[in-house]
Amino acid sequence: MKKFVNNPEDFVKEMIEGVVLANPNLKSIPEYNIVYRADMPRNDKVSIIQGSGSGHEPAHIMLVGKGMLDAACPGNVFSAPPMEYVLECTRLMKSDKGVLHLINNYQGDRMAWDMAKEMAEMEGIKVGVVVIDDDVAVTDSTFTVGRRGVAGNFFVIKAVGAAAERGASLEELVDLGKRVNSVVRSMGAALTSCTPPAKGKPIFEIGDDEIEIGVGIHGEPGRRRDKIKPADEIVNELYEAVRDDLPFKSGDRVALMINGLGGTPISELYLLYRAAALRCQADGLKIVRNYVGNYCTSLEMAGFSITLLKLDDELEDLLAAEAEIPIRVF
Amino acid sequence: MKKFVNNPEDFVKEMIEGVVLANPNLKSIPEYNIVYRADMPRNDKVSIIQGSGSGHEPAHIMLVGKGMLDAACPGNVFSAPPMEYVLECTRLMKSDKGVLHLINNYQGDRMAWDMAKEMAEMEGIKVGVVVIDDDVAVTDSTFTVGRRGVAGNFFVIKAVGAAAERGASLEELVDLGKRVNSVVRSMGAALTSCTPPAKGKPIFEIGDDEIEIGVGIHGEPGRRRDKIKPADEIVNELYEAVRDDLPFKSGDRVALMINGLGGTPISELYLLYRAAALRCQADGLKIVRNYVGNYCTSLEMAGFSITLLKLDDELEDLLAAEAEIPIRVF
Amino acid sequence: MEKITLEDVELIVRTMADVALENERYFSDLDAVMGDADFGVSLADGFRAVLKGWDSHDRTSITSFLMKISTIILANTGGCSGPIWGTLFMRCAMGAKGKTDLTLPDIIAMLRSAIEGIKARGGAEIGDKTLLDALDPAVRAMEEWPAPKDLLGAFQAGADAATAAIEGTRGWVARRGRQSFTGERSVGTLDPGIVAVATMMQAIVKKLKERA
Amino acid sequence: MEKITLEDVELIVRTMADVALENERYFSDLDAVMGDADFGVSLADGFRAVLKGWDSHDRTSITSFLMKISTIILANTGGCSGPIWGTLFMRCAMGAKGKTDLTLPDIIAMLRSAIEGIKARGGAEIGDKTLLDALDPAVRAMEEWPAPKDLLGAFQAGADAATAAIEGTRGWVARRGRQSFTGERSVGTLDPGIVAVATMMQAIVKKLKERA
Ligand SMILES: Nc1ncnc2c1ncn2[C@@H]1O[C@H](COP(=O)(O)OP(=O)(O)O)[C@@H](O)[C@H]1O
Ligand SMILES: Nc1ncnc2c1ncn2[C@@H]1O[C@H](COP(=O)(O)OP(=O)(O)O)[C@@H](O)[C@H]1O
Ligand SMILES: [Mg+2]
Ligand SMILES: [Mg+2]
Ligand SMILES: [Mg+2]
Ligand SMILES: [Mg+2]
Repeated sequence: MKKFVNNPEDFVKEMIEGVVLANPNLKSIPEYNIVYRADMPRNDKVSIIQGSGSGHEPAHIMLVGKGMLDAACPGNVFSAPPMEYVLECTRLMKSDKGVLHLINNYQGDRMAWDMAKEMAEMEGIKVGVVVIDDDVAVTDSTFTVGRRGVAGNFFVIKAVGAAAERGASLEELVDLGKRVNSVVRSMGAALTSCTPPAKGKPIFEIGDDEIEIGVGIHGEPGRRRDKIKPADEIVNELYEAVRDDLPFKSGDRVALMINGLGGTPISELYLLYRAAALRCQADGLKIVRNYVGNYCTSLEMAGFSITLLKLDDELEDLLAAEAEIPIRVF
Repeated sequence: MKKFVNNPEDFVKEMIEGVVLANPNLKSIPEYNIVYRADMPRNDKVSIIQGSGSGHEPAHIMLVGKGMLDAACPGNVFSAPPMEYVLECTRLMKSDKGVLHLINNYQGDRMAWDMAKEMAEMEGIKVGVVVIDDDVAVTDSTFTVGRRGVAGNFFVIKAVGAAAERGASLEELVDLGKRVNSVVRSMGAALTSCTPPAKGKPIFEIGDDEIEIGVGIHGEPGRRRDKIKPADEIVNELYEAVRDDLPFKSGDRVALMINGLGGTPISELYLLYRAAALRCQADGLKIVRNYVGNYCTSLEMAGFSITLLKLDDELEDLLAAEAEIPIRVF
Repeated sequence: MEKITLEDVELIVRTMADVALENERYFSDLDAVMGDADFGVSLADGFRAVLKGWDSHDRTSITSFLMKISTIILANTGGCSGPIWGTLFMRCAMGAKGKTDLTLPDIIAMLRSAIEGIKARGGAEIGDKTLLDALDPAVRAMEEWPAPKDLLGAFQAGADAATAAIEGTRGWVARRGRQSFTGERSVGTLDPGIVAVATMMQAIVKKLKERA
Repeated sequence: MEKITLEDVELIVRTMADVALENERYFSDLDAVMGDADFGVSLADGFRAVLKGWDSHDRTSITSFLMKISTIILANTGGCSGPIWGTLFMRCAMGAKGKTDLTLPDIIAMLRSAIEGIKARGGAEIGDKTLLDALDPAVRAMEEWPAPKDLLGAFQAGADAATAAIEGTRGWVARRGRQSFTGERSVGTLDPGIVAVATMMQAIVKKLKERA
């Protein structure tokens, strides 16, 4: 297995230890995979928490910090956390102003967070919920749990994180989070699979000349398998699917994100950014902010996703606010 | 080839276009692969430039910005830039206070930059030189060009970049750069090869259960090929080689960097950080600053390097100074 | 065999745990085909925790024992499986309330309640290609079993119905859980939850027969 | 053939360019073994630029023509190859100063000066397993050639010496360029620069013989 691991079972635990060793402003409760801000909770600020499967780093444990999440409680690699992790995390971050649950829309996450919310509320904790489902690859249908939450999650966290620092109420944050989710759309593609440490083998097979269009961040198959084609053509396909879903229209102010899925070098991400930005320009979308890097990954998968977020003055202001998290350059 | 590219020959050009599209404060001269700060040169500040092979992004074009490089002029993937690129870049960044050449110690780079310096000086441009050679994997010897420059480069740029903003002279910057280089040491290891776009095939073969210890950032073989072993043991080997080379001693204040080589997910980098940080603690090295991420890569290679930098008050202050470059999170 | 006692319930849970642990890799491999390869690990994590304090679990009643199992599963099982299997044990625990032993009708009622609980928890319907499509036909077979006092016969009929569901649902489209994202591409693959339920039921019958 | 003229020099450069372009992938593959797989591309980039403005290059003298080639190589060739081949052409240009045709002693002097220039530029010595270890024996063979007026014979002897160096240096340790980082591991591999020099020299002799 081409991975830097010790005992695969300790993968999440040791990663969390690394994060806390490198960031003295964060603490952890290893038993529940919880990483949290040492200065939280505070009764004058809504606490914001999240936790889905691990393997999507920096989401979610490396997004804990001032102006972003107050705590995260991931599960095993690609597994929603057990209900109890969520409940403990909610208890730990209990605040008079309430606790906001940011949930990525997967069946397992939904159930764990629903149950934890019920229990927390029985204990008198005020809980608000925002569900994130920005992935346009999967057709929304009443038969399924609906669309997946992917890289758009970053923008929901950033916006509610900034607003919470400014003192917004739980209700306001729920509205804001839902609003961000309603104007953000993503879609990804992958050239390689990824290998969950406990599995030790790639999660799917893919030919040397193949690409998975619309791939999920857990290695779920996407819309279809295609032959590799030039980068610009891949961008065109994802970009158009994302653009047409909202739809984004000429004159819209947008944030454009090229998110790496973990194994794609930043050289390629910038090459892809070029193609996407040129498409935006041609369509009259005004790129006000841009994001090129790994935000929501699938372990070491070689792939990327495009996210577009429609902006307004309030969102622009919230995205520009200061924040401090483990992923940083200096 | 598992890469997002169009025509492989346009790889560097299109990446540069992406960087400039995403960062309006930067400009480019495509003919010479030059990326530069739109607000530079200025006669009251030394200009700092660099350019080695491409494929090591974010080094060097994504390290251009306030408090870091003023311009970069990379060559093709893994090839030192032609002498003329360096000369044009030096001319473009000409300043009364001089131009600082930060050169990574490779034969091709040394020759191109030497020739360009001779020519620039003939044109009356004041040029200073710092050569970076932090890789302890390769034994220094009078027969060879010496040690390679790898991730330690980041710290040289950061320090001289900050000092230049504060008005330091060319001579002071040369001294400072040499001083940083004299107290920084690195070594890396890789699990996979990488595929230069123009080559279309992996640059070396490596078995499913093998690791290359001491790998170079151009896919050069390292000290030896080994069987994959637990992450902590790999860290031990690299850490000890780095520590013993300076040597770093109990009581030293250090910056610790775990640098990803391009294809290693940040989850693994933090797991590796944990192991390295624990070793530092055990040895009495005080980690004052830490860096976990991709700083100097080898395309999509799965691998990492450990860098230790010995700090003093001046260096700590320079590392903490504000800087603004294309790689960023928000 | 007409009734089962707390000891039998213990044996059943222990057998489920053994199956989960023995098949950890196999169940994850099944999940890897169209899902995310974690089903085996998640289930094994839960049942490993169940086995850990095995001797010290509350055994005052069938209800308290099953409730304890439910709590442990919820605390230690990730993915969809935690809430689903936690709900399964919780509903069974509630169904056993006040009873020191369980007849076939008791057991059928408990499992029906578990099915309803799982439906409510995860929104799945019968036919969505989830473990419900093993549980439901199994319970139906037990309901239709002509000799209510022949518990083992009824269990065997149930287990066989669950086993039949493994291949019987192969051609279906998954509509819940991670596999559902693939839509039509899930046709032709096995649902790991169905395989797990069938495997456990067969093992349970075997163990109960050995004891009887 | 006793002397070569500007037209012959043009043919020589053109032949070098053809070899570089035809072997772009092969030379990079050789470099991939212990180096960084860019040698073929770098060399081809340089010579592609040489061919681009081919008809418009300054042809007032052998010196001005070769100086122009040197400048183009320096401007367009990355890696070690730019400075090294740029230096090669620059030294040859300087050696041809004032001459309208070149005798064997002229050519030998030009190449000796080129070898010195490359040594000074990159610090390599004879024996470091670089293209100098093809150039140097080639020049030596030309120096030892008994019939100075038989230029083609001398060239053939030089080309053969360079070709012999391909396998002759295989067992050496590389001490310069990217391959040197591998130390002992470079033993048993071919140096791409040596292969390129030998291939070019053989092609040059062939072309000159065809013309003669
Ligand atoms: N909503 C649901 N209701 C009932 N069973 C479900 C549901 N979703 C998934 N399952 C069952 O759980 C199994 C997958 O479990 P697991 O791998 O833990 O979940 P996840 O999809 O979160 O990775 C499926 O094979 C299916 O039988
Ligand atoms: N210092 C040197 N002097 C002479 N020739 C050299 C030197 N370094 C490398 N070479 C030659 O150049 C060839 C490699 O060129 P190239 O691949 O462009 O360089 P790099 O090592 O920078 O990738 C080697 O095969 C060798 O023959
Ligand atoms: Mg899962
Ligand atoms: Mg090179
Ligand atoms: Mg699963
Ligand atoms: Mg090379």
